[in-house]
Amino acid sequence: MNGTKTIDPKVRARRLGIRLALLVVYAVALVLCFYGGKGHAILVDNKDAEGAPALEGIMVSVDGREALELYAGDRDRVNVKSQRHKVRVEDFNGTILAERSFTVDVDHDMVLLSVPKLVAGLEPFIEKFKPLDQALPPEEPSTGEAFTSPEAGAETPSAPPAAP
Amino acid sequence: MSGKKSLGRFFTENAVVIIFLLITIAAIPPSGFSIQYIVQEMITRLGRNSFLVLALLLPIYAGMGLNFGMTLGAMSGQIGLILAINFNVTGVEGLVFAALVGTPISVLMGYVCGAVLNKAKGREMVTGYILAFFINGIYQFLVLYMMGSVIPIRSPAILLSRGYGIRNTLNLEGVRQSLDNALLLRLGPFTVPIATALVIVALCVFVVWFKKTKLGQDMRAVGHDMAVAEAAGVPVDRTRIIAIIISTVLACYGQIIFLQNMGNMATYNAHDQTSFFAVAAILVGGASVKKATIPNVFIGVILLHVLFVVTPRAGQNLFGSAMIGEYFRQFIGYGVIALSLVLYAWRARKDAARAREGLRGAAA
Amino acid sequence: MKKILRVAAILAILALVAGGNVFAQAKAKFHIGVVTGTVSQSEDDLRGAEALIKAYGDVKSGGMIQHITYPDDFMSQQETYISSVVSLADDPLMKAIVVNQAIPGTTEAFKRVKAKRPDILLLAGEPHEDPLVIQSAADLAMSADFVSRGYTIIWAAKQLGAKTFVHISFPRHMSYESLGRRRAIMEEACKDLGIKFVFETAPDPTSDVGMAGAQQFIMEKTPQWIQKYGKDTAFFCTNDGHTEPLLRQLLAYGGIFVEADLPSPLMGYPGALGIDLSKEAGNFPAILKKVEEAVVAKGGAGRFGTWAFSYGYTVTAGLGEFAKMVIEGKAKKDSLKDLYTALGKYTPGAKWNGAYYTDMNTGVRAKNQVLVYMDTYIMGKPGRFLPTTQQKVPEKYFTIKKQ
Amino acid sequence: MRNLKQFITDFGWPRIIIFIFLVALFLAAPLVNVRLDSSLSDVINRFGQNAVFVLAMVPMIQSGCGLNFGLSIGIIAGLLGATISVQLGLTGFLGFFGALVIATPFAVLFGWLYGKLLNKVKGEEMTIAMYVGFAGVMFMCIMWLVLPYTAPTMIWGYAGKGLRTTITVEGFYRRVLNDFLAVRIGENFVFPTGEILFVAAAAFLLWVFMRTKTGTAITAVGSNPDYARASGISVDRMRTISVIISTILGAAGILVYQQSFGFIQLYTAPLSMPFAAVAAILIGGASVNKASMVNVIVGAFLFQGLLTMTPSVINSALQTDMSEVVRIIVSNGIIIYALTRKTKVAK
Repeated sequence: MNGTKTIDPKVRARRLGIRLALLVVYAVALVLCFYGGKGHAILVDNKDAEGAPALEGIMVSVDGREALELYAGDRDRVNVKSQRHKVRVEDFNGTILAERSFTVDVDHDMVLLSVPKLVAGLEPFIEKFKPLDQALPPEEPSTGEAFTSPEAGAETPSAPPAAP
Repeated sequence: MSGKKSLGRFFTENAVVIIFLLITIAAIPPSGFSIQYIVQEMITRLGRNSFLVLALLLPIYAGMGLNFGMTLGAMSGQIGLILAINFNVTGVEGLVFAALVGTPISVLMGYVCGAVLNKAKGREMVTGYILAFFINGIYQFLVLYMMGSVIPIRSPAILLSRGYGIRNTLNLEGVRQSLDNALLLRLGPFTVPIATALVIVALCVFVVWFKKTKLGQDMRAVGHDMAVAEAAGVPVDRTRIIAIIISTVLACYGQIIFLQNMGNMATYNAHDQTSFFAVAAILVGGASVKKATIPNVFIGVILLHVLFVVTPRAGQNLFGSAMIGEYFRQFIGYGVIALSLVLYAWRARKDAARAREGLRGAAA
Repeated sequence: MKKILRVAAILAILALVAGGNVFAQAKAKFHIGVVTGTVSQSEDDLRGAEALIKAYGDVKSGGMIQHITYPDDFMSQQETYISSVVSLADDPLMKAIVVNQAIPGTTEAFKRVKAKRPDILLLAGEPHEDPLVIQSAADLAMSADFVSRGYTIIWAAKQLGAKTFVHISFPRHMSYESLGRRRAIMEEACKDLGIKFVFETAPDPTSDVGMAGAQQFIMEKTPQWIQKYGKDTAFFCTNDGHTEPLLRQLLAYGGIFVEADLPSPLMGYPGALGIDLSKEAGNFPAILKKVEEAVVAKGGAGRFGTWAFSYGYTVTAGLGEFAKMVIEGKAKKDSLKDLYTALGKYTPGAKWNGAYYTDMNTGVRAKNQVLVYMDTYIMGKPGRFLPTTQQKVPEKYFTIKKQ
Repeated sequence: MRNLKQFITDFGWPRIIIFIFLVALFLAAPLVNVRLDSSLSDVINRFGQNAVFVLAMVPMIQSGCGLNFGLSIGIIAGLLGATISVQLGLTGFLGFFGALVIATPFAVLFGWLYGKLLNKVKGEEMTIAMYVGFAGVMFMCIMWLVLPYTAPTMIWGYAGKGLRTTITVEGFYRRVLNDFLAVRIGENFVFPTGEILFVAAAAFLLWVFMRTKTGTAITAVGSNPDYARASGISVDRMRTISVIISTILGAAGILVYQQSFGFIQLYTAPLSMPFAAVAAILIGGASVNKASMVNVIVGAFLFQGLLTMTPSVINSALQTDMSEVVRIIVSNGIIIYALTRKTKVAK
């Protein structure tokens, strides 16, 4: 680009400013998308937890979606997007046992939500899901679900369940 | 005489479109598909492919021919998608994330491509074509050997079990059709992905606007005559590189839109046919190496894809062999590119000859 | 100019036939879509479809079968493949779709068909996608038993006197769960049976060297491998295209070949030996006999094996038959017995063995993926069956993971 | 001195680097248990197999038609010759040369049409040639299925019609050139004398031809069409002749390839073949509008050497399959390099 006229320093400063601003916008957009779009699998667990026995029959609804029907010892999976969510637990009569909002750590792809703990008011009712057998490096595409109960996740992760 | 001539001109200028229209119309009945199916398939494919084809426009304005280097952008988009899947970023955010990741890569790729093409003036198309092969090698090196070993990959679902390299086919479950389904319009028996359509319309508006800017004007000047443009103070090489960069970035977005609709990505092959289909489409739509308009894009996508949908079945029903239908489809695909390139080059030469004769006549 | 003429000629043909084509009213009550590769990719699969057309007629002429093929470079043309499978669902009479081989993209295609027409029965033969993925979409998937055969092939090689086992493949195939796992099992079985296991890489025919380059590589390397590992070496390759040059070189230079990845008397042998089978068409015992004669004439007696019936042929035809039985209510789609009945129709007298697929991580037995295999037939004077289906595969092999 | 420098920078570096790389591969081979003698034998054999293809690039480059990306057209002619020869049951040398004789008229016809076409599209030859080649291959895919061949070794055994994907030429003309006067040294090294002789003869004939009146006219057309026209040479005619010769060489090339390889490969096999030949001649130091016999020989040897040695040595050394990727990058990189070198734009 030789031969072009020398650029006015004002214009140059403005250009620099615009470029920097664009860079910031880019970074912000990237971060927003990352946090907003980050998917998490919540394993809704109704098993005996320390200090809280499993509940007999409950309906658990995350973010107001179709409720999951869980009996004692059941575990099911919900796929959600972003970090703040609401969970509501009812019994089969429709009595609300607990309603809480919670945050998932952005780094945790899969978390375990213990309903008994939640209902009993124990903290933390949510924790990072640790596969039982860490020795074996996970390799199948669905390893994540490999350790959930069979009815929960022998299938590949499906899109967030809308109305079935 | 002039009327006859202009009719002939109309035919030669639109020969490709006319031939294609005839073949397509002839092939629809024997394929046995319902019109409803074909129309729905058209809507889907317009949403899926238009963006990619639109990416070809700017380099044509800048006189660089058909940008076979758009494959580079497609690869950038795929890298973006791989990372989105890796971090499990889902939904439309996942697509935007992939696009954001893909943008700097495709800008860089576009710059490289533009710089290379500037050194190969007059041979842009072949060079772009081979360049795509070359970058494909680097892409494979990156995705098959670097990811997981040098670039950390956290999701075991996409990693080859040997510990490095990305799996051969990726399931894009998290972002699958998220743009298409963001805003669906049911129109009688058809579903129209409005969000995708809006994105495409926005791109068209951008292209129209861009042509009117100073840079767009420069591009046209460069496309018209490089020497004249240079003399007029237009930075030719720089303008050409910008045209390619924009095209590559658009191809990156286009590939992301394409793949979110497919829901499934062949990690090492998804980009192979990208430029081939896009180029075929725009040529079928009546564009030439030097001249292309937005309507060319849409006409081309519709015609080419109707044909691609109906020929295999039509061929099968006509010749009684499924294979012949399949080969016939590919023959048509390659044939039409060859044909329209030939028709264009032939016409350009005839025009040039006429101009030369006119000149000689004047001189004498 | 040539182009124009050519296109014009084709146009003329199209117009002629379109004009003269009488659209026969469909007579069959329902249709079955069959998707296979072309002859150049996988002949056996396609011949199975032709057998179905012969038995039940083409949809075009009022029959039952609608046969389409997928492109040869299917990895780069998933769009074409997926939409052509989905296009089958446009036919309101379509009640089942059989895909053999179920190449990558099949799951997506099946999902789309299901979304559009939940009533269509979806059967996948020899899926290339990971088991859990294809199981999420197919009503039934059927593969050659990559678990048991990982052991039985090695066992058979040992019976034939092999000291070394060479496994030829390339990264794309090794990234498949099924093929990668089988390799790991083979390696383990070799260790247990006292055979040396060697892994060799060959070019992928779908890469840019093409089938030609891949075959060329096998042609050149096989003699060197035989020299390196000795004549008592059993060879195995995962790609069909590699099979023909491999067999040819093995027949020339020595070496053992237990069976192909997708075994068939048609796999590799006719091409490698240049055998004319036009008179034997469809008659597998006769085909096998002729192949055997040729192999023996080449001095390969007792060292070359296959399945007596073509696997690819049987899967296409058998799954088609099974689909028909299910639609007509004569079979249940999750009955292994009914499936064997359908397969048996095309393999009279063959011994089969098979099981449902068990996911190693969860231990869940999938009710919609079946693994099958047949006895290995060793060609010679006289030929003999190795009782592979009666081998008890030690339990431990079922839990070996792909590495 | 400046000339030498100019020579190296302009023509030499890629060749020199590749040559060093190849030598390194050869040196490394014994260290990773790859036999040197059999590797060398493979390289020579492959050189012979592919050299004629590379040779086919020369006439068109010289006449200014650029690189023959449409070499598949010639290959198709050769395939027709080969299949007809097998159909007629010709064996041995008769089979090979029969195929050559049968293929020639096809090659002349195709080349003539193809040349006519390229004359209409001056300046865009390469892109168009590529697509014409692709379309031709796909068209022949249909033809292979429907042409009325009946020889049992060629047709699908099962269906009784349509040609197979690969047809063995065993018993017809397999290795007739390779084994002619072949010299065997030790167990693993075979020098395919006949094949190399054939290549040498073809190269010599082309060399002689390029020095005849027609040949020089072709070169003149390529280097300066306006001057050629002024001196009364028919540009179009010379270009057509060069295309015809290139097509004939393509046909002969596939026959040489087949006799050594042992199979006739039909359907989509010819699609990727032109690229290898293009890469080879460019590696040999040719440019888009200038090529010599030296370029052919050096290029074919270097490219095939690379192709043969990288997989075996690198795979053995690194225990990976990276060689495929290396090969893709190197061969396409060379083509790019050649395409971007400053040359007078051929018009």
